[in-house]
Amino acid sequence: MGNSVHPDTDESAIVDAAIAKLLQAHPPARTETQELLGAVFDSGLAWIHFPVGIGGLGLSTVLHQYVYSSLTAAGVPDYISETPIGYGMAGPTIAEHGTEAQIAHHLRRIFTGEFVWCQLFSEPGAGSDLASLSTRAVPTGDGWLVNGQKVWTTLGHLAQYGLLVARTDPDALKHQGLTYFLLDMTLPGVEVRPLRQMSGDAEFNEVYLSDVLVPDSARIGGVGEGWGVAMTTLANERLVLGATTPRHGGAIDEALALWSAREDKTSAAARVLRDRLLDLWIRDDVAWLTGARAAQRRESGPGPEGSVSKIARSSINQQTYELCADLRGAASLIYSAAAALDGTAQPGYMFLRSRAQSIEGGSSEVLRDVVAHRVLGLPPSHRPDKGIPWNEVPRS
Amino acid sequence: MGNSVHPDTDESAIVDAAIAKLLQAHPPARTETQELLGAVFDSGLAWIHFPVGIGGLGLSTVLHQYVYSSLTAAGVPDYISETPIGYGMAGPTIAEHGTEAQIAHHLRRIFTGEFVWCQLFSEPGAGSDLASLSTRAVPTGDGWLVNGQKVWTTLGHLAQYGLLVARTDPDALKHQGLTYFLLDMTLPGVEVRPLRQMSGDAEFNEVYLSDVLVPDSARIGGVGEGWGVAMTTLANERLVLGATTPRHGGAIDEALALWSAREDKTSAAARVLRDRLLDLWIRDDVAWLTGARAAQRRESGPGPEGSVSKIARSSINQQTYELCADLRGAASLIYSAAAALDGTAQPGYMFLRSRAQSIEGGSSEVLRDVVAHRVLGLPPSHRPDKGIPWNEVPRS
Amino acid sequence: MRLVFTEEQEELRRSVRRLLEKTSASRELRQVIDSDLGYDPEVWALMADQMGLQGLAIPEEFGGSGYGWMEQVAVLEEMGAVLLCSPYFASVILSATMLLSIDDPEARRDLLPGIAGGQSIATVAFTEDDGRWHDAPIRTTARPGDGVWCLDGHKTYVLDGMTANLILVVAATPGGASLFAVDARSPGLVRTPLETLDQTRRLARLELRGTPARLIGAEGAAKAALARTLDLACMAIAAEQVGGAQRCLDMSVEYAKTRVQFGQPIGTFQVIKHKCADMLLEVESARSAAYYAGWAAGEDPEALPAAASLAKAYCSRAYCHVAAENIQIHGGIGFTWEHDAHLYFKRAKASELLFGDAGEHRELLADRLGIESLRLGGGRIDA
Amino acid sequence: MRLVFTEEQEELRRSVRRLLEKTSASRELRQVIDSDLGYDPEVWALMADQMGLQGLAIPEEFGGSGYGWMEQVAVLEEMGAVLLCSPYFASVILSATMLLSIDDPEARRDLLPGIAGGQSIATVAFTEDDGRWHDAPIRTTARPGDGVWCLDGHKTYVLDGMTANLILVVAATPGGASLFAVDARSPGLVRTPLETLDQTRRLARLELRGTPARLIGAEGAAKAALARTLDLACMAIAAEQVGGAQRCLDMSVEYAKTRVQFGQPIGTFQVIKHKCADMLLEVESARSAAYYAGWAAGEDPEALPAAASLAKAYCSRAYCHVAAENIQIHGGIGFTWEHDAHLYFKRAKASELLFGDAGEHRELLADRLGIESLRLGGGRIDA
Repeated sequence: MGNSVHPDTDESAIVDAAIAKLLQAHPPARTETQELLGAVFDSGLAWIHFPVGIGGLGLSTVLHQYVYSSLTAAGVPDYISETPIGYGMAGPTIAEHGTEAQIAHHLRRIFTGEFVWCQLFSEPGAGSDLASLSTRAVPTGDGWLVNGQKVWTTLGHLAQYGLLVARTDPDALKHQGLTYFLLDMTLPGVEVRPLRQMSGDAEFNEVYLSDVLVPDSARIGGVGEGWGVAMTTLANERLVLGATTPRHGGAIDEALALWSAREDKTSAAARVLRDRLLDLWIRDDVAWLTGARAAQRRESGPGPEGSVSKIARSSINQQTYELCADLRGAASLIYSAAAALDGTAQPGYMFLRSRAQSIEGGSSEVLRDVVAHRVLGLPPSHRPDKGIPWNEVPRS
Repeated sequence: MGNSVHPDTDESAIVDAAIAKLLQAHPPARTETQELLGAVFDSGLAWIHFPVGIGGLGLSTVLHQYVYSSLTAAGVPDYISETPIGYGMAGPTIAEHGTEAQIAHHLRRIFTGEFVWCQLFSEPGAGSDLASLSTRAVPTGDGWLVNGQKVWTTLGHLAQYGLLVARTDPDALKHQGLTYFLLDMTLPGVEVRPLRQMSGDAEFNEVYLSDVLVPDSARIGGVGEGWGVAMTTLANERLVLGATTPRHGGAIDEALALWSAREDKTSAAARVLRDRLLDLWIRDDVAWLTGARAAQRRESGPGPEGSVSKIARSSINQQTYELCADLRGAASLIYSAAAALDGTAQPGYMFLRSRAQSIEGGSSEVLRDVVAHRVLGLPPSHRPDKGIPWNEVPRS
Repeated sequence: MRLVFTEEQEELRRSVRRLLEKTSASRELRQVIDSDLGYDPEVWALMADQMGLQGLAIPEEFGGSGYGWMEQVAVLEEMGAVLLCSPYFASVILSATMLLSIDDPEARRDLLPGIAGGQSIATVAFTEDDGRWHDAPIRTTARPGDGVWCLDGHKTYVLDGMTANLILVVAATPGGASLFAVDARSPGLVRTPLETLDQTRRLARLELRGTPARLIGAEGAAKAALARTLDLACMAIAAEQVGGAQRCLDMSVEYAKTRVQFGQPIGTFQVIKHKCADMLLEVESARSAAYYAGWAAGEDPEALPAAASLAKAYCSRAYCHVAAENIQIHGGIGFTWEHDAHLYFKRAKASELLFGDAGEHRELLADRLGIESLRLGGGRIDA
Repeated sequence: MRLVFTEEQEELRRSVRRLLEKTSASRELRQVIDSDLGYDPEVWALMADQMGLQGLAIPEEFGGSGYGWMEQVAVLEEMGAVLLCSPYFASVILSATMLLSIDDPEARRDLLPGIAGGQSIATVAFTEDDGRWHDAPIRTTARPGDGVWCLDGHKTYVLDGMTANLILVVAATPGGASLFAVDARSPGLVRTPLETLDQTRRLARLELRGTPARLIGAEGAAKAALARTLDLACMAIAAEQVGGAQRCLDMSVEYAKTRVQFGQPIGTFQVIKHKCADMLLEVESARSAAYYAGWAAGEDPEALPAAASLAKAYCSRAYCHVAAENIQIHGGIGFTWEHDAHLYFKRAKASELLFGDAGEHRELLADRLGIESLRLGGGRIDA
C-alpha cells in the first residue's frame, strides 16, 4: 500500500476554473435552488469523475471532496446529505450501466433532487448474504412481474424511484440469476410501510411488491447481470458516506460538549471518563486522518480500504455515544421514544441509533471478511452455497 | 447450567477423619518428605476421587481443593506445584486406563515425586491440531520402534517418564490411528534439548525420538485408542491447574505492590492506571469466584467450563502484567534475558512469560471453539480433514 | 463461602420461572409496557398469593417468610430474564430493606406486612435533580409541624413512583438525613411520570410542597440505612442483570442455530461462535459476582459493601456488552422495535446507570476497602 | 495537509528498503544483537556514504541534504520495519534536532557536520533515575570551571550511550536547564551498559563526576530545545512503530497463508482473518497518525506538539497490540527465542515506554491543547 497519488495540478486548475465560472454566473445567494443545482450539474461539477455532458468533467475522484466542500461553503445546498441515495448510489449506477435514455431521464433530476431515490436490495432473509435475495421478477409479455419483500428502505416513503435487484433465474447460481431495475415507486402493487427501530423512530421502511408490472425499459444492465450492477452501487456508496463528517464533528463533538458542561471534572471517576474521552478523541481524529489520506491516495474510484474505515467508524461512534450516555449519568435514564417518532431531536438518540452502524451497509463481520480476502489475500473459507443453484441452497 | 451440587456431608466427615488420622500419625514437621507423601497416598488423600487402595477414597472431586489446602496448610509439601504433570496428568491417566501392573508401579511413586513426568504430545507440526501428530510408532517383534519430534516439553530434562502419543496407523482417520505409551525417558534414542523462549529462559524442551525401542508393556490403552486416553490426560490437567492460585495472588498482587510503591498516585495519568488496576482486580476476583463456584458445582470430574476459565485467566494475566510494566514505567526498559536463563527472578519476566498463556494448553481460539460446540451446542464448522485418512490430509 | 444453590432454592427458582413463563412472556411484556399502570396487577397478586414472593426475605414477624438473600437472588435472576415489569424492586428490595435498616419497630409493624403481602406498593425516593446516588447532598427538607412533619423539595428517578401508595422519602432535618413515610394521596405531593430509556422500569419525579409525612426512626438515621439499602440494591440489580444477560446469550445462540446465510446457519461461522463463547464467559463471570454478593448479604455483612460494588461494576458492563452483541448477532432484525433485543439493551444500560455506573463502583470499591487492603490477605473481601 | 508521499519520497523509501534488505535482514539482526558494539559499522558507513541518510534532514550548510521531515518519516518507517540496530535515532533524530533547536551557530558548525556525515555518533542524555521524560526536575548540575564547565550527577536510559562519542547532556545551572557537549573520552565520565528489554536498542547509564563540558547556547536554553526534541522524537518513533507494526502484520498474513492445521491453512479460519483485518485497521490508522505528525513537523510547527502526542499515543498502542497478536497467530513458534516475533513485541513495548507511554501522551495532548479546544473548530490541530 505504499504508492501514493496526489492531485494532478491540471485537475485542480480545471476544477477551480469551473467553480469560479459557476459561482459568478449563478451566485448561490441569489439563485433559486433547482436552478442553481441544475447549473452545478451543467458545469460538470456534480460528479467530476463522470464524462463531460452528464454532470462530470472526466476527471479522477481525487478532488471530489474539495469540490463538495468548496461549493457548499459558497452556499450551494448540501446535495450529498439531501439526496444521499440518489447522489451516492443511483447516479453512479446509471452513469456506468444506464442506457442513453436512462442517463438523460435521470441524472440531472437526481442531482437537483427532483427525483428522490431509495434502495431495494435487502430482504428479511437476505441481509449479510445479499445475493441470496428471493424477490422474483418473472418475464411477461409487457415486461416483468415482480413479487417480494424488501426491508431497511431509507426514504422509501418519499421516493419516486427505487434501485431494485430481483431474481430472474432461480435455477442459476445465486449471483448469476439477478437482474437490476430502476423501479417507478408509483406503480400499482408497490406498498411502503414504515419500520420502527429501537430508537423509536421509523427511519426505514418495508416495501412490499405484489404483482408489480415493471416495463423492460426500467431494466438497467443485462438480464442476469444484476449482481455486477449492484456492486457498482455499493462501491460508490462509501465514496459519499465518508465525505460528510467534519473533523472533530459528530459523536466526539457531543462528548466534548457534555464534558464541558459537566460539573464534576476532578473526581477519580471523572478522570477516567476524561481518559475515555481523550482516547476516543484520538481514535476519531486518526480515523478522520485515514479518510483524508485515502482520499489523497485514491486515483480512481473507491477501493476496499473503505471497509476498514467503516469498521473503525462504527466502533468509534458506538463507544463515543455510550460515553456520552455515561457523561450525562442519571439523566440518560430519560428518553422519549414518542418524541423520536415525531422526529424531535433529543440526547440519547444517537446512543441507540449508532448500534445499527455496525450492521447497516455491510456488517463489521462481513467487512472484516472482505478486508481479509481482498486486501490481505487470505484464502477463502469453505462456502456450502458455492457452485449450487440458488433454489437448492438452504435458506432460513 | 442451573443445577448445583454441594459437598455431601458424609464426604466431608470421611475426609476430615482421614486428614486428622494422617496428621496425627505422621506430623509433617517431624516426618521425612518421602515418608510423609507416601503416608498421604496410603491414607487415600492423594487423589480422593480414585478408588481406595490406589491413593484415593472413592469420593467425588468436590473436596479436592479442600484436601489440598488443608494438607499444605498443615505442612505437607505442595505436591501439586512440585509434580504438576505427574500429579495432574500421569496419575489420573494411569488410574483410569492403566493395567494393574502399571498402577502398582507408578501411582505411589508419582505422588511422592520419585518419578518425575513430562508430556510428549505437541509437535512442531501439531499444535492446535494435536490429533494430526506425526511421531510414528511401528510394531516390531519386541514392541514398538518410535521416531519423531516432540516440543514444549516442560520438565523434559528432568523426567524419568513421558506421556507419549504416537501414530501407529497412518491409514486410519487422524484420531483413530494413535496409541499412548508411558515412555521411559532413559531409553536409548531419547534426546532432550532445551528450547529457549522469548523471556530468555529455557523452561521447555524439544524431545527427539530416534529409533527408540519401546516395550509393549509401556502401552496404556488399546492400539489405536490413544486419543481417548489423551483426552483423559488433558481433561484432568485443568482440575489441577486452577487449584494453585490463591485469591488476589499472582499478577494482581504484583500490580498492587507496584501501585503501593509508586510515588505519583494522583496525576491524571496515575488515576487512569489506578482504574485499570481496579478493573483488573475485579476481573481477577470474579475469575477466582468462578473457579470456586465451578468447584462447588462439580460432582464428578472436569467439564468444558474449564475452557472458559482458562480463556479468562490468560487474558487477565496478560493485561495485568502489562499494567505492571506500565506501573514501573521507564524501569521496564531494563530486563536481563541472561538472568532469566540462569533462573534469577526479576520484574518483567511474567510480562513476557504470560504471552504464552493464551497459547499453551489449548489456545484461546481453540478453546472458544470448544466452548461454542460443547457448551453452547453451536453447529460444527466445515473441516476439510474430516473423514479422511491421516496420511491424505494436507499438513505444513 | 457458598456460591451455589441448594435443591430447595433451585425448586423456588423453577417455580418462579414457571409462573413468569406463563404470565410474563414477550407478548404480555409488550402489553404491560404499553399499559397505563406499567405492571400487571393480576401477576402481582399471583406472585403474592401463590408464591409469597413479596414477603420472601421479610421476617416472619412482619408477614414474610424469612428466607435469605440467596433465595432473593434466584428470584431476581428469573425476573431479570423476562424483564418483568413490576414494582417488586421498588417495594420489596428498596422499601422493605430501608424499613428493616432503621430501628423503628412500630413502623415495621405498620408498613412491612402490607409490602410482604403485596397489598401495599412502596418505593424509596432519595435521588434529586443532580442525579447522584451515593453520599449526595439532600436538599429536600423536613420541618416539624402539627403532629406531623412537612416535606419540601423534589425527588427524581423514583422507581415506580407513580404506582406506589407508600413513598419513603429521605429528607434533611437538623439531625441529618432522615426517613419519612408519605402517603401517595397526601396533599402537596405532585408526581410526574418520566419517559424512560428502559421501557420496562418506570420512573417518576416528585415535588413535595409542605407534604405531611411520618418520621421513621430517629432523625439522622437515614444515612446509614440508605447506604445499606443501596448496597443491597446493587446486589439485587446485579442478580437481575445476570438473568437478563443469560437471556441475551440464549437468544443469540438460538438465532445463530436457525438463521441461515450463505447456505448455513450463522452459528457455523467461527466469529459468531467466538462471540457467543465470550458472551458465555461474561455471563458466567457475572453470575459468580452476583452470587458472591448475595452470599455476602446473608453471611458476611462486613464484606457486603465491597462485594456489592464488585458485582454492580462487573455485571453492569457484562450485561451491556452481551446485550449489544445480541443485537449485532441478530443483525437488522435485532435493531427493530418489534424484536425484544433492544428492550434488553436498554434495560442493560439503564440498570448500569441506576445506583452508579461501573466506573463509579470501581472507585467505591477502592474507597471502601482502601486500595492497600486489596492485596493478598489484606482485604476483608477475602472473608 | 498532505499525508501521502511524492514519487521522489517513495523512491527514497525504496532505496532505503533495498539497502536494509541486503544488509540488515533477520540473520544480520541476530549477529548485531549479539555483538559487543550493538550496530554494524559497515552498514552505518553505507547509510552515510551511499545514501547520506544521517544528513538527510540536516541543513546543507552543516553538511546535510536539507530534506524535510516527511523524508525522515519514510526512512524511519523502513528502519523500524527491520528493527535496525543503529545509533541513527540517538545521533540523527535526538542530537541533531537538539543542536538545531538551540541558537549556537558555532556549535552547529563544529558538531553537525560530523553527525551528518556519520563520522560522529552523538546522543542526548536527559532522563535521570526517576525515569521521567517530560518536565522532569534536572538534578545533574553544571558549574563553571577553568575555561570549561564541570558536570556532576547521573543520566540514564541514554540511547546508544556506550557507542556515542559525543554526548549532549542536559544539566542545571543557575540560569536553568542548559545543554552541554561532553566528549565520551572525558575524565569523570563513567558509562554502564544497561541490559534492555528491547534487544534492538541499547541504553546506558552515565555517571558524571566533575566531567568537563562545553556549554551549548545560552544558560537555560535547554528546556525549550528539549521540549521540541521530544516532540520530534515522538513523531520519529511513531514512524518507526508504523514500520514495525506493518512488518508484524505481514509476518502474520504470510504465516496464516502457509501454516496448515486441521487440513487447511490457518488463514481460512474466520477468527484469524478477522484478527488480521483488525491488525490492518490499526496499522493503517497508526500510519495516518504518524504521517500527520510528520507533516506537522515540517509544515505546521504550532500543531506539532499535539500531533506528536497524538501519534505517540496511538502508534504505541497499535504496535503493542499488533505485535502481541502476531505472537498469538504464530502460536508456540512465535514464542520462541529463535523466532523474530518477540523482538518486535519487545521493541513495541519499549518504544511505548520511551518518551512517555500512551496514557501520558493522552494527558499531554489535553494539557497542550486544552480540552476545550479539542472541540469542532476550536483547536489549532485543525490546521
